Amino acid sequence: MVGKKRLGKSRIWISTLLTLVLLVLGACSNQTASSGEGEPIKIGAILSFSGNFAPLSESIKAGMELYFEQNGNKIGNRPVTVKYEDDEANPQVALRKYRQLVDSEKVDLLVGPISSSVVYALRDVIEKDKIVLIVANAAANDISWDKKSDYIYRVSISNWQDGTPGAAYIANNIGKKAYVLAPDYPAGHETIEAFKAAFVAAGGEIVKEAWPKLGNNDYATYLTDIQQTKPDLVFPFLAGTDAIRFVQQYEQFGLKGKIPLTGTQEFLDPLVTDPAGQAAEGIIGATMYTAALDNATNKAFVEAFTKKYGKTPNYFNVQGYDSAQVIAKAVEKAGSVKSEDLTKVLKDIAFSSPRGELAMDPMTHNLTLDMYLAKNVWKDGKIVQEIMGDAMKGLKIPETPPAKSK
Amino acid sequence: MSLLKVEHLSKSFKGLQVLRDVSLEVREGERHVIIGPNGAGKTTLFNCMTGTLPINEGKVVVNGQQISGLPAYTAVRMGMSRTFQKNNLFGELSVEENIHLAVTACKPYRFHFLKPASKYAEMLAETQELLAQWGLWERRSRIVSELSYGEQRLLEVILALASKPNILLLDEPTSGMSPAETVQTTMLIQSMPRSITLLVIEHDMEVVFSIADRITVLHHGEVFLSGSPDEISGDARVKEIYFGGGTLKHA
Amino acid sequence: MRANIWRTPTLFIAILLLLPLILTNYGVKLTSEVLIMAIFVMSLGLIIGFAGLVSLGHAAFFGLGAYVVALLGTHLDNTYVLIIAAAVISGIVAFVSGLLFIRSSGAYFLMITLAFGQMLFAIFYKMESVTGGADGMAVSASLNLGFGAIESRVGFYYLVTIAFLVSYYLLRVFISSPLGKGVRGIKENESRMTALGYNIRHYKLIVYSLSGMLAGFAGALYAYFNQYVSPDLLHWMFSGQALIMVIVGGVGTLVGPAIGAGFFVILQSYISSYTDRWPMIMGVIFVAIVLYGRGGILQIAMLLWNKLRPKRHKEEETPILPKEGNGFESVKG
Amino acid sequence: MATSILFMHILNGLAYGMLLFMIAAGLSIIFGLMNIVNLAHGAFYLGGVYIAYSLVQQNLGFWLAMIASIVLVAGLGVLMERFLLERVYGKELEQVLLTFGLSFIFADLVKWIWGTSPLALPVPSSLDVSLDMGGTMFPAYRLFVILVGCLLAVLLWYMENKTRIGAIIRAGVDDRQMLSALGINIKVVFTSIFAVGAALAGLSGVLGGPIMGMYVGIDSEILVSSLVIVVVGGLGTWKGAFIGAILVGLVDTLGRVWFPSLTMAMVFVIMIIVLLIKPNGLFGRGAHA
Repeated sequence: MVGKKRLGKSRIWISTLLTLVLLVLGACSNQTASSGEGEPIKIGAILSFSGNFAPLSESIKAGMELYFEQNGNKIGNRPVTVKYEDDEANPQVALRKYRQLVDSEKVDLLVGPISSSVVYALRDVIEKDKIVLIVANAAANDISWDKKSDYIYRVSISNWQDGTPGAAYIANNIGKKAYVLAPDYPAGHETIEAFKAAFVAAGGEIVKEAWPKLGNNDYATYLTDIQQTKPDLVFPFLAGTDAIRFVQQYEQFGLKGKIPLTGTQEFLDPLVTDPAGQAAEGIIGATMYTAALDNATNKAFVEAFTKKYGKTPNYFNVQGYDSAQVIAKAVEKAGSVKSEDLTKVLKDIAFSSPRGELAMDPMTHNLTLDMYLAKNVWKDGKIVQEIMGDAMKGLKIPETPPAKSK
Repeated sequence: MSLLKVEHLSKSFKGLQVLRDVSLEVREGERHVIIGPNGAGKTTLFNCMTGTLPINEGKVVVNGQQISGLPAYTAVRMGMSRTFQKNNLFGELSVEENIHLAVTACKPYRFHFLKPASKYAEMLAETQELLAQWGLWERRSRIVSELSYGEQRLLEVILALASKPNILLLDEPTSGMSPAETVQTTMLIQSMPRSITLLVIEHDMEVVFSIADRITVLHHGEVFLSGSPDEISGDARVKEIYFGGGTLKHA
Repeated sequence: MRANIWRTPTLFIAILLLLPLILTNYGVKLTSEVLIMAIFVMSLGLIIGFAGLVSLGHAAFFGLGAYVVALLGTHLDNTYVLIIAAAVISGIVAFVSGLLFIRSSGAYFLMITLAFGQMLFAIFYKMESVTGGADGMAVSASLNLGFGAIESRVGFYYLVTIAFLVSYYLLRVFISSPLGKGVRGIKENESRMTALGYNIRHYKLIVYSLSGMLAGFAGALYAYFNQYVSPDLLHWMFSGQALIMVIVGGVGTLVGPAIGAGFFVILQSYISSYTDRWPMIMGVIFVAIVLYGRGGILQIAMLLWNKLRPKRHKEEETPILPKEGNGFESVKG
Repeated sequence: MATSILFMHILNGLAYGMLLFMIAAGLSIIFGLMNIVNLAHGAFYLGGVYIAYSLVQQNLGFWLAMIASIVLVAGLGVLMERFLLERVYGKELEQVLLTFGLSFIFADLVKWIWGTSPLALPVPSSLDVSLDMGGTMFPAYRLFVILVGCLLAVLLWYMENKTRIGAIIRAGVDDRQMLSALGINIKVVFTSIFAVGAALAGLSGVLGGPIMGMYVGIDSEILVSSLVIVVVGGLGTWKGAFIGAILVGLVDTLGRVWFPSLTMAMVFVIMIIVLLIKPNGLFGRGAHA
């Protein structure tokens, strides 16, 4: 047996050396930089393919792939290659992947990330390396405020824009006493903070705030608490599997139909409502996208998407699609992939999104969004979103952080 | 003057009384042997004396200092060292390394960590002396688990001696040995200087009577009788309970 | 043959020092990261392989060290003070927690360290106003050893190379010192060590605290390396990864854990950029190492080395690898 | 707080605790008897819930799907024990690496087969009602889970204390060598215990799916919770796992009510307190001989 073999000291050293050198050399085969006509444009995508954010990442990837496929995988006459990297939703891993993409793969620009912690971690190195990042999801407000960068542009949505738009309608039409619930982490705090400010301004009152930990196993405690608190309505901000379980357990605890359930756009998206099933019926809120939106771009998008993937697109698909679209538009308009050229056109770039005609707000590097009121309805054995009207047109994130509400 | 005193020691496990009111005195330089049938509580007595097991009642005094109630590792500091009935060595280390550990245990430099142990000349010298004295010099680099059983048994004693104890507790030093090894070990014990007081648990009556100055018979956790070898071998009751009526052979 | 003893380490050091000449920018960065990880994993390897204390919360000390640099660094910007503070504070926290936990052993020790790590994680996660919570915080302190800020990759690389070599050397001395030998003896046989007069708790506590210190030191370097800290650095998953690196590399040696760190970090970033199925491939590699590796990467590398080259003088072969390293001996009493 | 609400919180904690008990029971016995730290135990939960999901999608019905899923997961357990774990008995650190690797593989396999989109296992329709309990509503399904958990506890208690197999297990936890001395085929005992442990975890997956959810990542969350329970209760006892699970379930649930800012660390705080007072857990039998 090998295990019993004794080994010489020098052999340990030499083997160590060999292993290390071989591994390092193997891992960083040098890539040449791309430049000039006909050379491919290299895009590095930093997303979270493992962990709880995997469905979001897969959705964004699907959206991007659809756009590039529709355009022959070319921008202008240059072919496009996208290198996807998994950051495991961990800033430290993300920084490693970033270096790999930027230093070794020499990508021209970046798309990403899902997690706010990752966008904050990347922000300083991006400033230093002067490489453009198109934010496809991370919603942290501060990336539009104190941490704003000339090289970072968000084509998704900020937490402030997610929490704000539904509040006035809810206060005026559903009820004044709200029970809010969100995971106990910065995105949860920011979204609820935005909702609170708008809800109180519209004459509402927050009767209780609940902060389960992120990835909470069971919402029973909070649902029992809601029964006891008897608010007029419940406004949660949750994502993915957390949102699904909350909606289902809301029904199991007999709350559905008794206390109206509202929520952020996560609750009006097929990613949550498909698996949640009939339990999601009746949820009202504001969203930037549903497949039912009536515009030409969206009609074509939904048709192409359904044809390729066989399902209704969710808003992460749109974020991916628009990320690709914005990159293509910017490169075409700037006529180069150099950061200094791209930043000039990205500041106020306008494009036809499935979400409608959108433009970048040059003050915040964040999109000006139209937000729609929508409701989940049960139709032909499945939940679909029905648009009830406009929640807010041309919603911009404020240029500076609003004063905190109490 | 007695060097080691055990006074009214009692010990029970979950209601089962293993030792009851055991008192024992060992004089300086004495070779005191404890005998008794299996389950009499002999090894438990050692464990209680060294602090390996907490005792319920009574006390243990070494050199006029009470050691019962103190943690087990302090026994050695008080000059009382022990061996185990089953070999309890560092099987993956070499003979030399085993002795290094034993020698270093009570040295002031035992907590040093900025200099290799091999630079401590005093420790090396003491180890060398022990190895030479006990005839293991040739085998010093062997991994302990590769030694013969008898050699391991010997090492067991050497480790206990390395701290230069006044009192040495030997738990069945000849158990499992061949007759030849037993004779050899008996001679080694006999040759130990009288500056080391010995308390020995032993089954082999030839060994017992060839080393003992004094014998204590432990039965059902109690001291049944304590006396000189002649008193013990002459006592009919001891024969009855311990030897089932057989004769005691005086070596 | 004194010259021979020094030949290979010297060669190793020389190659480490020359590596930046042949590596790309990314390679230099990645190697720096590997070396920092190696220091951290060696600190864990020390308590697992030599003291038999299998911890699943060691990342707590690494993360603590990193946060000390991040948090104190906003007030004072002296690299020496920050790094020493990181090591000392981590060491003190390890000492205090060790004081409470060290009497647990085996699976109980594993779990109680996991719990402690998660509590520290929760503290940094919850103190949003100070630490940025789950979002983490940027490190503002700059690396300056008194002769100008070290900003270049290569400069940083040399710094961590020296840190690694010094850590390795100190650990080497430690395990051969009287204290280190005592620790090893405790792992082998606790009851005998007690009978010999060793206070085993003191020994475990000292080695645990030193290990925590070294982990904090590595964490401090990591804070400078990434210029960003987040609670992920304290999470038990990271502790688990470090534990895997130790086992993969080879338990009971000093170099093993360092190799394990390199193997894990490099392989993972390599595989994961080629396929989304990287967790499965890593899993299969782990299983294969257990079934066919017998003792970790180090053993496999040696085997290959022995096959590739003819036999040399026998007297050089000093046995320094334990047979069948196994951290749980102490459990069985 | 109104007593009825407190009662509801306690019921919630019990339901959660019972699910944890089902996972922890197997883990604890495997731990105690075979001295195996099975870090892939969470994979049995995953397997249970995902297989059941697919079978429910095939219109097999919840209960049939449950049984089929448990059998399949138990089979997986047998394969794992026979072909892999058997080779690392007594080598704890290699077990850690092996089972860690397996948990990687299983989790990724689930992702591969079922995709990353979140899915949900519905509550069986016969139990999909909520009961009015003094003004507040409580899902019947959770009462059912509590009932199953209690029945299982009684059954396991009976097995442990009144049957031959239980006697074998108790003897084996105290002294593994004794089993072979008694002329018992250890291989068969180990494999069947492992299969039972896997089946219990699979059951908790099926029953827990509608409550705790189904996604890749829950396996490691659940593993940590059940390791906590095993350690709090003491290795190798079903009683310990039961009491530990109820304790963790209640502490976690009531902690959310009374100490909302401590929810992240609540369970760990309890565990540290228990271990500081009783280093071998509440019902641990001390270090193995």
